[in-house]
Amino acid sequence: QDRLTILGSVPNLGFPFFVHMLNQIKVEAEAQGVDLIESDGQNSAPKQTADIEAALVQGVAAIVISPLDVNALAPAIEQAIQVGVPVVTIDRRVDGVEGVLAHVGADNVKGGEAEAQAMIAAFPDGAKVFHLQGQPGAGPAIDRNQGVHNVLDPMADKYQIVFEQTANFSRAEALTVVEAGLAANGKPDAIICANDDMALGAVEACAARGFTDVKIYGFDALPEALIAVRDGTMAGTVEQFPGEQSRTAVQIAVAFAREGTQPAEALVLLTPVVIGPDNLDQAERIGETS
Amino acid sequence: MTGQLAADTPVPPLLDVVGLTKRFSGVTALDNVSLDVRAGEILGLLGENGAGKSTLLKILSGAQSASSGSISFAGRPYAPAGPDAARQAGIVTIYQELSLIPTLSVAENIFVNRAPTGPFGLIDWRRMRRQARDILARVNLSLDPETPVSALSVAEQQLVEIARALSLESRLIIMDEPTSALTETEVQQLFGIMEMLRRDGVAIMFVTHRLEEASSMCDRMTVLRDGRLAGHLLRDGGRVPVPRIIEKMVGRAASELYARPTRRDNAGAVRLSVRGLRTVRAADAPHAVVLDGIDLDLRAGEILGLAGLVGSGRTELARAVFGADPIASGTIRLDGQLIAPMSPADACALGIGLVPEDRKQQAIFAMLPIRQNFSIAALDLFSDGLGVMRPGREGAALAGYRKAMSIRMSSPEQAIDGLSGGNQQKVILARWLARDPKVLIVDEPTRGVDVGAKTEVHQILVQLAERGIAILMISSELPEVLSVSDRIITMRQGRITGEMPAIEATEESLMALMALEARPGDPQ
Amino acid sequence: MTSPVTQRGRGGFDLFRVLKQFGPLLFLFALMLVFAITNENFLTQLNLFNVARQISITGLIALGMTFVILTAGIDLSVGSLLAFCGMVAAVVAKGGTANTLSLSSNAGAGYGWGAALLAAVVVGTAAGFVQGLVITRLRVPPFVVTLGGLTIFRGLTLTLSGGGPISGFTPGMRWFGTGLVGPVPVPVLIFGLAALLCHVVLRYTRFGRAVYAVGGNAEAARLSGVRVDRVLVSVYMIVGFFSGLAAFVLAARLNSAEAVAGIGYELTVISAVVIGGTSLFGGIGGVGGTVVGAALIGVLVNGLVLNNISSYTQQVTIGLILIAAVAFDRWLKARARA
Amino acid sequence: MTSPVTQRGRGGFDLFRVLKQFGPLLFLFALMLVFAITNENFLTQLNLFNVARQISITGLIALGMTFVILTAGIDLSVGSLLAFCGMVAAVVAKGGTANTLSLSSNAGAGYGWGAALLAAVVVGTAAGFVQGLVITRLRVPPFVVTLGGLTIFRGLTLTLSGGGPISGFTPGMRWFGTGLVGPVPVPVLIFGLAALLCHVVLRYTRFGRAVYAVGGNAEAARLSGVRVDRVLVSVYMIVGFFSGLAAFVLAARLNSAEAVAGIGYELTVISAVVIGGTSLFGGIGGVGGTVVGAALIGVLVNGLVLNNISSYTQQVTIGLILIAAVAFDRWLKARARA
Ligand SMILES: Nc1ncnc2c1ncn2[C@@H]1O[C@H](COP(=O)(O)OP(=O)(O)OP(=O)(O)O)[C@@H](O)[C@H]1O
Ligand SMILES: Nc1ncnc2c1ncn2[C@@H]1O[C@H](COP(=O)(O)OP(=O)(O)OP(=O)(O)O)[C@@H](O)[C@H]1O
Ligand SMILES: [Mg+2]
Ligand SMILES: [Mg+2]
Repeated sequence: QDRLTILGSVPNLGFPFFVHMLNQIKVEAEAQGVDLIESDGQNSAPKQTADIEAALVQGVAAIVISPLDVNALAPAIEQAIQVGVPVVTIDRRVDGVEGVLAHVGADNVKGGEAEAQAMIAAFPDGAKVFHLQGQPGAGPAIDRNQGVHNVLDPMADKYQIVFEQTANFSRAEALTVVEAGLAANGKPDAIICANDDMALGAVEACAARGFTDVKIYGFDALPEALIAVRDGTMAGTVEQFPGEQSRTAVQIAVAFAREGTQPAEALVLLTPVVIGPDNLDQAERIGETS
Repeated sequence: MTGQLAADTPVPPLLDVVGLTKRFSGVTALDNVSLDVRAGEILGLLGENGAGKSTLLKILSGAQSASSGSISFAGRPYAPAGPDAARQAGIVTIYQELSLIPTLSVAENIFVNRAPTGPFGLIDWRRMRRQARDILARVNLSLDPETPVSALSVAEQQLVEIARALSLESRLIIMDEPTSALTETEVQQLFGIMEMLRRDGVAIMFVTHRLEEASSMCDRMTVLRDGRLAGHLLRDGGRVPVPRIIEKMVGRAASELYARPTRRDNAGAVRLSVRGLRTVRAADAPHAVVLDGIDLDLRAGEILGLAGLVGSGRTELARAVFGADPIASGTIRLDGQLIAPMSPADACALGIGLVPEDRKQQAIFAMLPIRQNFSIAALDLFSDGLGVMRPGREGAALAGYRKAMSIRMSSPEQAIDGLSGGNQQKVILARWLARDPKVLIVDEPTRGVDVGAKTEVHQILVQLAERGIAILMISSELPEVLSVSDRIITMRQGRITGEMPAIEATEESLMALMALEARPGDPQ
Repeated sequence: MTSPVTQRGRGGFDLFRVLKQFGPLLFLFALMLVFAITNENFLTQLNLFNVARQISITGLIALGMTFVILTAGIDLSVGSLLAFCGMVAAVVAKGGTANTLSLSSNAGAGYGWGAALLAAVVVGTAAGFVQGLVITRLRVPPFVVTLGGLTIFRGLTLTLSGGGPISGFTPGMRWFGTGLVGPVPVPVLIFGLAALLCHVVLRYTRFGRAVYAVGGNAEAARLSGVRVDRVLVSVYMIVGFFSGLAAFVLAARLNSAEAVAGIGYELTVISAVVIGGTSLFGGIGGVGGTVVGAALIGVLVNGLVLNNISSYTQQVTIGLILIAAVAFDRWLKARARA
Repeated sequence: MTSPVTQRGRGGFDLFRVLKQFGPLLFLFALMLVFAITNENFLTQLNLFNVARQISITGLIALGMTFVILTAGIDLSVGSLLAFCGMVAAVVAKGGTANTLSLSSNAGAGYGWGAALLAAVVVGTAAGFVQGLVITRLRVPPFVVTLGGLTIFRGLTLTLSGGGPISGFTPGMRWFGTGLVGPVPVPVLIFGLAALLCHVVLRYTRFGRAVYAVGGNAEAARLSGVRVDRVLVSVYMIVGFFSGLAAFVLAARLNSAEAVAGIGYELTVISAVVIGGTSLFGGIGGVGGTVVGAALIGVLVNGLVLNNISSYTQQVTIGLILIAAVAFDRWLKARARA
């Protein structure tokens, strides 16, 4: 009559994206009838490592984790696997570690590519682009940035990034950075942002100048961004289905921990989708916006 | 004159200062000063507050650098890069503003930078403590060397500084007002040590505002006035009479000093009445005196002198009455009303003022302008109902005291730490005079104040008393106590040991009471 | 013999004595000159008002922080407190935590901007009061108390909001962040008026004098009859008040209160104060310097972004220039002294 | 009549006088007791060594920070410097910035852990030296210099790494982060030895006592012949050295050097020092307290995680308990006084 306990760990609960992820892990854990230890990496690899170590001390049956950094969390995940605790990774895949039970994710590089493609689709004849990057050095910031550049660099003559700055994933910083960008470069056609918070900051900056027709793209498909897309203030946001990822991951982990069921696929990749005004219904959290 | 002296004696001077000038922004503190000191002599360096004495000494000790001029020491040109270099050369200094490190123990302060080491170059704490105890014994200070300096009284700190200086190998010892916080007993002890040093061929430069001391101790005196050399005075077999010193210092014939102010007979009703006052021992001042059943009456319009040796508890009494320290039991009444000042702010509001003895730690705001230092205790008087300052009133009041006490400053906006020690003391006095309290407690009010200004301060105290203010004056200078007070009480070990009208008191009778042993039969 | 020295000394003298008061300001002008040359958009009214609006948030808090630092204290909790007050204001403005995400304002539901503003500043001031009490009564150093506050208020904010933002305020509330009075943005106006008020309080009132005295020498202040504890509690209330006010303006400006707002603000705010010449050891400085310090940081970031300097290089440059600004100030003062 | 009072005073006296030295330690024990009761896994050897390993990184830096704070200085750059030194060590270990992401160690390419370790501590010490020079020569306050350092070193780290991490070290290097000596994790061993060394230096060498003297009263120390500037430069070199050492251990432990490593460490590190009883105004404190302070923070975080307290509540709790720990210490000291 032992109830299983699993660890659910996300990189940073300060951000709504990961709050949603953990909530969905919680929902699925309840549905599966297992106890959940919740862990917040607080944006620090040593902290998330420490949480894993503490969970191992507690004797968890499985670990479901979205690693803050794929490299820095590798030793901790390796350690878990060594002591026989199955690990399922979400969102970011840990390379080079043998024995990860499964990975469920949507590649951030692919997401960045999709975001840029959506912009290109809106401006087939070329466009003047601002690009707001995430926190320098942070995993998703690096990957999303790379995705955007993968697509736009070969077409640099048509799609010129005239202004590229970090706004640290923060709405307030995006507002000030875009204000400066607008002052220096005038109105762009599109602004590509590495998350929704920055996109919403960019919306405010443009609105203040009366530039309501700038197409602004975000990332993460937060409810607030979905509303903005519906209202037409944002052009699109990238949906990576974090909820579905989380739930799937928990299912895989629990099944293995209970019955030793190997997952059908060790790599579940969800294709990121750009949510625009037309496909709002595809967004995972559209239900939260009414 | 310097040249003459040098010609008379075959010994070349140990220290020879020629044409020394020091400028601060706006002030020329020293202007072309020359002097010399020979091995085995005590040279007095005298002058009014702000005359430039400390500045000269700081240059010699490497703490400041001269603007121009040359110095030679032991026959070689001397321009110390810092205090360390001066010490290496054999010059040791006791500064006017105490320069101990409050967070460290007494032993460590004595051995800063030269702690005795044992194997592997590690500090040998036990040896350090033992040696510290020996060094302290030379100045008759029986302190636990482990005591943090922050727990010491000003006098004790002064003695520790002296002890430290004596323990250093030196050919010239510079003492800037070493006696200002000491009572007669300690002063005599210090003089004994100075005599010994003189015999050993050590040269001493000595600054004091107690001219009797200078007159009795110094072989020669160099007098500064307004940063310039005013002249030298020679012992010439006998003592140099004090009036002659004053004449040199102020540049005119001396008026009568320490004249007993005309006797007043206007002591009124009891203002402040203390009964059975006791305090508790504090951990951060573990050796401080514990007041043990103090009874005291202070009348309106009288100046009550409080005499005692260092550590007799005078300061504790002042602090306890002012609410600065908690009291264990006892009552304090002001005009018959039972008051229990919980804090100095309460005491202020009730009309009690305190000029503390430790100027640097407890009175001045070193970096703030003189104006703000002056008005801090009387902000309510210098502001309107809304709490907005009235700079006009404030400035006028300050200007008044500046004149009355001849405070030497370049402007009220100048930071107070640019003032000489004596002038700082005057500003602090003015702070409390401006408050116009009912009861004023002054703890060593003229510490570091020059003769002229001292008389002015005394006169001010007398005037206040005449206006009906009750004054409790603590002073380690018996002549001052004798001349200013109407009535004198003495303390020892936290108790009052005697009381007499000032008119009947003599130094001898006071000393006897101060030294009185605890009465037999009293509980420990 | 010594007169040449005297004359040389006197010659350069007066200039430096005047200049030394304006070290940070001179540096600010120099910096603005460089940016004006390197980018034609820098000196436009639009951009300058942008900068002014940007600095007004941290600037407001920096005004309060000036009081705290003048007493030799510190407040590390301001960033978290800003987030908390902002969230409280948002909850009040939206009339509860439900229905928090609609970007379009639903004016009917909430309690109006007046209540939101009041809530923000009351909560901020109360938080400052509590921290001040812990500092003065329990004798816990300000660094520890407000570091505790930093994590406590962040935790409370996240708890209150559940991690997400609260968005969509009434136009009345948004005016405080985005409105204009004449050509002047409202946040700039608020900041300007607040700075003036603080300057007057610090320089021309009893309370201001007491703040300097406590910072200059707390024991001497106590023995001069200043109620040191009251002054200390007051300064933490003041910085709390300004954190609340800044939170309201920020929320109004972003049309959103975020749980992650204000992270790292404590360092920006303290930098502004310190670059402006206020000593961390208390007793020296003032609000004028703080305004210049805040402007210096704002101009620096803006100029580098305008010139589209890469963010890595930007960080290195910002660090170097901040140090240079203070070094220049010190050099001027040292020259004046010599 | 007075004897009852006296006796009562004496009675409690001695106990409190002894206890007051151990305020933070007592609090730590109490906290451990609570966690031991609430969670059976807390007192296991595995968990305690986990905690010890977790605190060893910030603990190492905190040792260096103790020197700095004892001189009344501060170093805000440690987190960024840690990232920078870690990146330098990684580049050296990998033999360049190419091929940096292979997790499998390619031992042949790099320069070995010895060179990497040396590079990390040399860079750290040199960075401290430069900051110390700016502080002493240009008279820029430590807060400003190291705040500049905070952004400068972060910018340099990002420039050096191009933003990404460098991963995959040799087993020889990884041993420093993950190895064991007997039952004791290597980082814990390093931390323990370093703490011992620092304690001896501070207590039993002239340099150590000079550090206290400078912090107690720099001017008095100067007048007593202490070369204040040299002492100051040295303490920044020491904290730089430890930042480099910690960077190496962290990289070895995570098998990766990240550009975002150490963000916010400055506050954790300073907290450990201050909770351990070292005064931010200098001259009072020591390494023993710092170790206890670091342990207190580590145990607190670990215990809350073990008890599965929600992250938001955790933050509030941590803040409250840190304040309580220091308040308890103050109360003990005040009791001893009465
Ligand atoms: N750091 C400083 N900045 C500006 N002025 C100074 C400074 N130090 C001293 N002065 C000025 O130099 C003059 C001489 O001061 P000094 O301290 O040498 O006087 P002093 O003779 O020792 O007086 P006292 O008997 O009161 O101690 C004074 O006018 C004083 O204001
Ligand atoms: N609460 C306190 N905090 C710090 N120091 C204190 C405190 N109470 C007393 N002291 C110090 O302890 C010293 C003990 O000697 P005390 O002052 O009582 O003797 P005194 O007669 O005033 O002699 P003197 O002041 O000349 O040393 C005091 O001078 C005072 O400076
Ligand atoms: Mg002097
Ligand atoms: Mg006394």
